[in-house]
Amino acid sequence: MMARMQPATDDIRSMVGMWRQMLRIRRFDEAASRLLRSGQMPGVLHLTTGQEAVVAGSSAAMGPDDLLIGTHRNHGYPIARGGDLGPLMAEVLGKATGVCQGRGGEMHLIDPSVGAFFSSAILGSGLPVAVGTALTSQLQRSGRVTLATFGDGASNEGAIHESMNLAAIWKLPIVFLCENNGYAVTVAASYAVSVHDIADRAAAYGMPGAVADGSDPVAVREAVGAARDRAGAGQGPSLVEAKTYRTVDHAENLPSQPYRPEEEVASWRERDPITSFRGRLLAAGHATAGELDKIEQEVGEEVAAAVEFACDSPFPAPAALWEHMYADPSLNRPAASLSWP
Amino acid sequence: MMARMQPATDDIRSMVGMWRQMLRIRRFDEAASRLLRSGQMPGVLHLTTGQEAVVAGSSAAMGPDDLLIGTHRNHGYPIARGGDLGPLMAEVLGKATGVCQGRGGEMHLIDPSVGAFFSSAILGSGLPVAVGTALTSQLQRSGRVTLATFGDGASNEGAIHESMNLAAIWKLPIVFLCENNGYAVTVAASYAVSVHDIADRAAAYGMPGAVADGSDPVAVREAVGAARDRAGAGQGPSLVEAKTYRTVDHAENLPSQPYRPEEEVASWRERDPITSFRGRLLAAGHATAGELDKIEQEVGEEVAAAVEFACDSPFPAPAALWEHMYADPSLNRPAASLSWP
Amino acid sequence: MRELTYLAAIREALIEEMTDDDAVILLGQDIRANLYGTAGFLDMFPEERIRDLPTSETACVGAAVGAAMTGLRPVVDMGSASFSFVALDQFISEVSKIHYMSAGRLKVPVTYRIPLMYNGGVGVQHSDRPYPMFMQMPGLKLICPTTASDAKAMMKAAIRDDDPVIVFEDTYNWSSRGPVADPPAPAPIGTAAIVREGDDVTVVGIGRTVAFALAAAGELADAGVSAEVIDLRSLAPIDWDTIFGSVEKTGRLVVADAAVSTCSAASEIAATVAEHRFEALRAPVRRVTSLPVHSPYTPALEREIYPDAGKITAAVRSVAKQASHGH
Amino acid sequence: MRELTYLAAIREALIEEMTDDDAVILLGQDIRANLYGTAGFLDMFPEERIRDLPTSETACVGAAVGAAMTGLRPVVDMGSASFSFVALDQFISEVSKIHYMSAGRLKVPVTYRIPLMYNGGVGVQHSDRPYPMFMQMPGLKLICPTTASDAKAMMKAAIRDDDPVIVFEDTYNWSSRGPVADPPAPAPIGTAAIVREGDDVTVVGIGRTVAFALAAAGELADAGVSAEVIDLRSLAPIDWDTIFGSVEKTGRLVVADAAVSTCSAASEIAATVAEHRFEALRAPVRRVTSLPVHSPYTPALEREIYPDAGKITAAVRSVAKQASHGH
Ligand SMILES: Cc1ncc(C[n+]2csc(CCOP(=O)(O)OP(=O)(O)O)c2C)c(N)n1
Ligand SMILES: Cc1ncc(C[n+]2csc(CCOP(=O)(O)OP(=O)(O)O)c2C)c(N)n1
Ligand SMILES: [Mg+2]
Ligand SMILES: [Mg+2]
Repeated sequence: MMARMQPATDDIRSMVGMWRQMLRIRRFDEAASRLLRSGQMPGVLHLTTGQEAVVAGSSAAMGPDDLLIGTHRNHGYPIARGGDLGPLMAEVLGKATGVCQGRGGEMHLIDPSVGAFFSSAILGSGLPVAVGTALTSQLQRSGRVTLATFGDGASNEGAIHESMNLAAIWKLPIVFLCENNGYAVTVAASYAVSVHDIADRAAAYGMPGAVADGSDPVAVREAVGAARDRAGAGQGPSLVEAKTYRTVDHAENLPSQPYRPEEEVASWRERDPITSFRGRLLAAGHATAGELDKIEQEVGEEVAAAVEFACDSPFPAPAALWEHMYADPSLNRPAASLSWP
Repeated sequence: MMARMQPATDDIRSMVGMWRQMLRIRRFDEAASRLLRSGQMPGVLHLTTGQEAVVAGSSAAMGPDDLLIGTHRNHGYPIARGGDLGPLMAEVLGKATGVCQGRGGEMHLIDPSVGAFFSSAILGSGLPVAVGTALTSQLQRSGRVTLATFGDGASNEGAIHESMNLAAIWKLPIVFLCENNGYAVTVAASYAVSVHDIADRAAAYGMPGAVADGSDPVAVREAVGAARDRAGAGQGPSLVEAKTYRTVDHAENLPSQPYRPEEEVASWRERDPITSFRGRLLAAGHATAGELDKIEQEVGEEVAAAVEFACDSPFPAPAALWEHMYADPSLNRPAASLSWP
Repeated sequence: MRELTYLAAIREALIEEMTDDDAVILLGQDIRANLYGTAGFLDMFPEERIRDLPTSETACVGAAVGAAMTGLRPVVDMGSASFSFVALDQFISEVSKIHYMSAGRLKVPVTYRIPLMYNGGVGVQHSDRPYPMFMQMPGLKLICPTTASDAKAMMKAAIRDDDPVIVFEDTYNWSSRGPVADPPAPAPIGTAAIVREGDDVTVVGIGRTVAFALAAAGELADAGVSAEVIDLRSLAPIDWDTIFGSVEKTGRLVVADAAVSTCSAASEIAATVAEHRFEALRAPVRRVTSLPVHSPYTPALEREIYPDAGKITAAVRSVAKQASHGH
Repeated sequence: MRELTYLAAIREALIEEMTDDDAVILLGQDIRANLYGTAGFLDMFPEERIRDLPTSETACVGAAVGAAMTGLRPVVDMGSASFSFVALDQFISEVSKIHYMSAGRLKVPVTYRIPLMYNGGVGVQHSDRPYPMFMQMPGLKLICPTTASDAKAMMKAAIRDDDPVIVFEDTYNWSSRGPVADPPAPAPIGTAAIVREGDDVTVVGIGRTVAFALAAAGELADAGVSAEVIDLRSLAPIDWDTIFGSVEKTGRLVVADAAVSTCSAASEIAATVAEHRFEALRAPVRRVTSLPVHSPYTPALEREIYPDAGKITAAVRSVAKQASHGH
């Protein structure tokens, strides 16, 4: 297993630490994309590109024992929480050393060891599960808070409504975070969502709702942090909506037609959150250019090592197919009496 | 088939007309309940008792060509729209002359000929269908508005959220009417619903929400009427919440344990909507006691005739089992080659 | 031995498991006032472990999964099979898949009670018997105990199981009584029970059709046909060894299943026997299932559509009277 | 004759039906920008008839029902089979039941396109083949055309049908080309097609397994085994006469089905033949289905779980080599 390449000073909650996490996500996704284009992985890739500030800011806001439950676009969370890139990249490639031994794949990058607990790729379908992890926290009085993320598209799924109501009536320790990137594949939120601010839907459940600038990790950290504190104090759930944008396509390797104005994409690309946050760190004296360049280099090396680890790892052996269907391993294979002569 | 017993002067939209409809519902339900207790019908009975003002008021607010889509508790709508009681009672008894030839039963009392178009007994499940009937109205520019009803319990189903959002983004001609009777079987809305007024959830879809006194048919008619006019004018959906109470159990013939304070039930029974609206009609001079007594008698006779019609009607013949599975009748029976020797 | 109703046996199982393990919690619509086994639990256990659910089945089915993944052992009462439909995605996409897709990093020790209510005049939308739908989801364990003793033993086993288990309760059996030892006779998930031995025809029953099969077997015995009756009891995994062993002896198979025939448990058993024990079969397999229609409300029609003792008897006769072919 | 891809054939069917009948509307997530058959429709038809859907499958499946009940003929693109799960209640409780429960007063002429995407590395939650689940719902018509010609003919028939029809599209076939006459050769819903005649073994395929069965048949022919291949094409109703006729000739049956075996279409066909044409069978029926696991993401494992030509060949050999028994 690879060595962690982060010096202890880069606490993920710090300003520079958040920037490092954003960069780790970006570089990881770029590398994954290269692997896809060179035919080294199956399927499609749902990149976080453009949305890193939401991920880094919210991950920084959550406590060390908190639980994060995500969506099909989940590369960022295990990374921003400080997870090892090697097993994450190996999962993208479907390798035996992947975080889910290649079973889950790129829509299910998780790392429970850093709190990136679970993700579901059926829209809205992960939120009920997140309500349940919060229920355990409440019953066990563990102080753990769940962060449940979902997109603007998913905000229209019935599961979201039910989950918010259930969390509200039970005052569960959970923060709902809507990553509103303006689109569900090609369908604009301005068309598909009947309110301007999804955060306003919080009122339908008697919970606070807040809008945060999703290009600013600090703003996200503050908003999610306030909601987390409220939840941790037993005051129940909140909804935070981070306005963001994916500056890449919905997924790499899916056919696509134009569906959004080029200028819109260009204007968001210009305001790239990683570049602009870098500027802010320098301007405010949080770091020198040299320090940030060094982080760039470290991250580059870390990602390169992760790619190497992933590429060098073996695929699961054919017999592994039968593993993990049941917690009781004796059931994984069908009864012997069902084999053909 | 029975003759309609309503004189034309008793327009269902008039004050006296609404009272007549409330009475028809009450007496119909009482008769059905007697039939159940005497073992003449299967299953259970979801009575409208206590909620008649919501049904009569909203039915009066809708236009003659409008479409009503209801729930498991749907006895009232086909009645309040002026439907024939005979085929409705026959349906309750599972007779061949019932509105759905005994297929649907007491949770599916409909009468499309008076606009009581359809009802679904799976909570929330009828609302998507109602959105679709409104879509047809919009595309056909027919001017027909759909009224979709649901309970406080159903308000927590995901289907409701999705339906409201869809209706809102398409500006469909539909009125959502929540009959909040305070309970879903034994579970109190004050526990299960995370907002005080379900009408407040309208804001989550950018549509108007209004609360109406569900014991007052006039208040309901006004609120639903305003929403209907808005929908008919192409301005999209609204949500009306009528606060009401069922003064009987969730369903007749279901085992039950106490779940609500006796005083609560008693206080609502005292304020019975039929009795109090009668008082109001008399006080305001809409009718004389003699006229209302006459209506009581007419309704009594109408219900008695409906019971007689229903009891005298035959059950469907065994071969009817195979009817109506498909619009194409040749498919109703399995292929001949599938019969045993 | 003392006798209990099926429901009282389940109640005992729940009380014992809740007493033994604080991680066991009970969730259900109307569960606090529930007459079907959980009334009065509030006096025995802390409120927070007995939770009434709002009518939000998707959120509730999923919440139980999340709770199970993090250390609780929830038991969820779904009320009636037809109410589980609005939450099917949670069963398919989450309950059945999480263990596999996380390569075993996440475990889901959750139990769902799904009562099967039918032939009770509750109509088209409330009378489904959808266990074959759940049989199509790999990763689940599915049981349908028939006796009070099995109900207790299997409910306890379900709660202790580290995999998700769904308990289908044929409500016809709820009020039936039977002996329940303490502890109850073991009935491991994955095993069927031979409830009557016989030589001529194997009859496999599920839920209430077991009683019908036993009634049929009694009648057939008078006519000189010896039927062996198997209570399937576990729908996933299925106890193929018991079924195959019986068919090897009798050479004939009838499966009674209250689901609609197409892609039913009966179809699965018939197909599997025809595939793996073809040589043993001396007559066509027969499925006694519901007719391929929805459940009509009217009792005049509804009672006709389900399997009953008469239909099972006729099916057994139709194969028993066939000359033995041998292969 | 001109050749079209399967997708182009569906596109033609949609254009023709939309042109013929203003009541036909198209609904789907991303349908306006959809590359899978509907791109450019906005230039041909009024905007209000081509509607992008929000990701609210329950509302959208149901809205199509309501629209169909009141005079429209909606065609809904579900995107992928796995996305239909969140809306299953609408299919079970509304789509399949409304006609029956209203005693035919309400008709539901709606068409759903459900693409089957699997073996494409999209993982556990996105790769299901759930048509057997829909086969359990009485009241639906279900088709799975395999050729471009059938895709056009059956899509048109589906849209014109007064009952609800679900079109399962095995996306493996989307880019396959074939001759499409104008009008296309008839392929009525409820009929199967014998796509290769043979004498020794009947092989029934569904979706892409038809191509695998044909490949297997070619290979088997070289080895002296003559396989008859049937494209099932209609999952409900099933064309039993064609299947029974073939089995009466060959005496042997192999069914290939990409669903997981338990309660699959393959199980239904195997069971029905073993029940109704037992005397014709001279060897065990064989199901070639997916292994009983979820679809893993990694291609190293995923490709192993589905039926393929090699597995079909092996199954045919295993029954063809059995000595003829006769009954
Ligand atoms: C229930 C369901 N419907 C459809 C899809 C297909 N799908 C995958 S991602 C996606 C877009 C989701 O949009 P959003 O929630 O805004 O998340 P984003 O992709 O923008 O991060 C869609 C429609 C799905 N996975 N699940
Ligand atoms: C999806 C679903 N869950 C549960 C039920 C069982 N059920 C029938 S009526 C009812 C209570 C509904 O409460 P509400 O919506 O307030 O309507 P009310 O009965 O008060 O008129 C319940 C839980 C159902 N029919 N459908
Ligand atoms: Mg989005
Ligand atoms: Mg209520």
